[in-house]
Amino acid sequence: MLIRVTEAPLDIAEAVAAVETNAAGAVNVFLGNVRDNNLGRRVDHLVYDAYPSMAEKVMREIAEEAKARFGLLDCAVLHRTGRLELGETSLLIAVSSGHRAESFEGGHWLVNQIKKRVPVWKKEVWEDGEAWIEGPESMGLQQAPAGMR
Amino acid sequence: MLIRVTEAPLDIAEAVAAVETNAAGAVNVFLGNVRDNNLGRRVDHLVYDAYPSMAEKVMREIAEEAKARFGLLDCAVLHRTGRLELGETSLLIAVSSGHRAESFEGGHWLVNQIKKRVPVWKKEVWEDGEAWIEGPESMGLQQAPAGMR
Amino acid sequence: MGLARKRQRHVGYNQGVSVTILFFASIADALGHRRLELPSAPGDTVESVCDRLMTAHPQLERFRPTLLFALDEEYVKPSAPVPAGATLALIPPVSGG
Amino acid sequence: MGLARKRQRHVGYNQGVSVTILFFASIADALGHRRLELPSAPGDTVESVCDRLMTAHPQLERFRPTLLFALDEEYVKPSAPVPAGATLALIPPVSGG
Repeated sequence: MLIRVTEAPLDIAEAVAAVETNAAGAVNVFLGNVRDNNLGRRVDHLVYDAYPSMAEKVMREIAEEAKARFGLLDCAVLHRTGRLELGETSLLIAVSSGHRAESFEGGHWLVNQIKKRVPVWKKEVWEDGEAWIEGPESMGLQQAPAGMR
Repeated sequence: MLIRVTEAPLDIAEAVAAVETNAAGAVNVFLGNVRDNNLGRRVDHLVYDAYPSMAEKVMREIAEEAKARFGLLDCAVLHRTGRLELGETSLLIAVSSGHRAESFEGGHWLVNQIKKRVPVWKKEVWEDGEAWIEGPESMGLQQAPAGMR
Repeated sequence: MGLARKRQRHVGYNQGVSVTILFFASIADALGHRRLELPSAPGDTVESVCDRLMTAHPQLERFRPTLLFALDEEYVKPSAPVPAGATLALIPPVSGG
Repeated sequence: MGLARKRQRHVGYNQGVSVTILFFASIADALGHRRLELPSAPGDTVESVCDRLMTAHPQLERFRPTLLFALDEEYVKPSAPVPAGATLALIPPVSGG
């Protein structure tokens, strides 16, 4: 299982190679890229902050949960931090499974959970200002995580 | 739109680059790989046959339909033919969209349609024999395609 | 050999009055080749061409129940007319991906 | 400057009787730094540590309603006990991906 929070560009080939096995008939890869617009506003670039050690821990927990829930063979989850330009990839996930349905469902679930639970934050920088985004999907705006002490 | 039936190995980076634009917040990539087993039998390798010119035509129609249905920004669909060893990629699709849900849903729909409609055939070769697979999802075993003359 | 030469000459002389038929996968294996030309007849449909083909090559009958047809790279019904010069493909259940 | 030196010395002398607090994103910007140490008190909970922090840094009050807390890299409830030496992270609504 490849789990990484890093300032370096994310490498699709590395993530795919990490999850491929001869038992896998399907590999699904998701790239979350920096979009040039959000809520009607032109984005110049993004800056990601993270609590790296905890982010990797939570990413690993989510990946283990996805493997069990969807019968995935393997998962890779990588998140980039620091300044990202338009078109660059901030989130890269790859999952492998016997058949295709699990790979799509497991991959989608994984991305949703990452957006809810992983301590990473995005600052949008526009031509005329900037703001930290409080993720509307964050569980901090919704509910306490299950099984919390 | 990148559409190709080829004997050459499929290149993920090429497919991703073909669909990425600065308006795309999400890219979903699917690899259909040669699995070492099927229906309990050990697979040695696969051989794909195709009607290449028609396959590319149908792949393009499906991709256009996926773009319209799911609001995708772009699609790439590549299918490899000839002899493929375990772990090699026979089908590679990449789709881009503004947000992630469409990329997963559009990508999944696209793969399902390809398995139903594109004139490509797979022969499984085992240690002790071989057989052309009649795809259980083929519309030839189910129903006539909509809008057929 | 003599027949093959005759058919070839026939096709060459009468360009456009034949139908090209394409075979793939299991059907190509059963037939031993991937392509042949049949003389075209007025009023031909996919079904009538297929009937003549099956009469000439009865080993293809077993594929018929699950076949789809493509005329000039487009799926068509068995009742579709087949113009002279068209290319008809016999499409067994697909299994790509 | 004098205060900073004093706090540093205090931490050095009393290893384990302080709580490390981590700040990120908007909260780190509002505070001007990403980490500080508060003296630990017997019976401390996330809530009580947070109360002392907010008293010392009232500009953080506005973040409180949407905050989550992590103790030693695990999400915890505000009522969770905070042992001396622990690391408490203030987690504003996440927006990764």
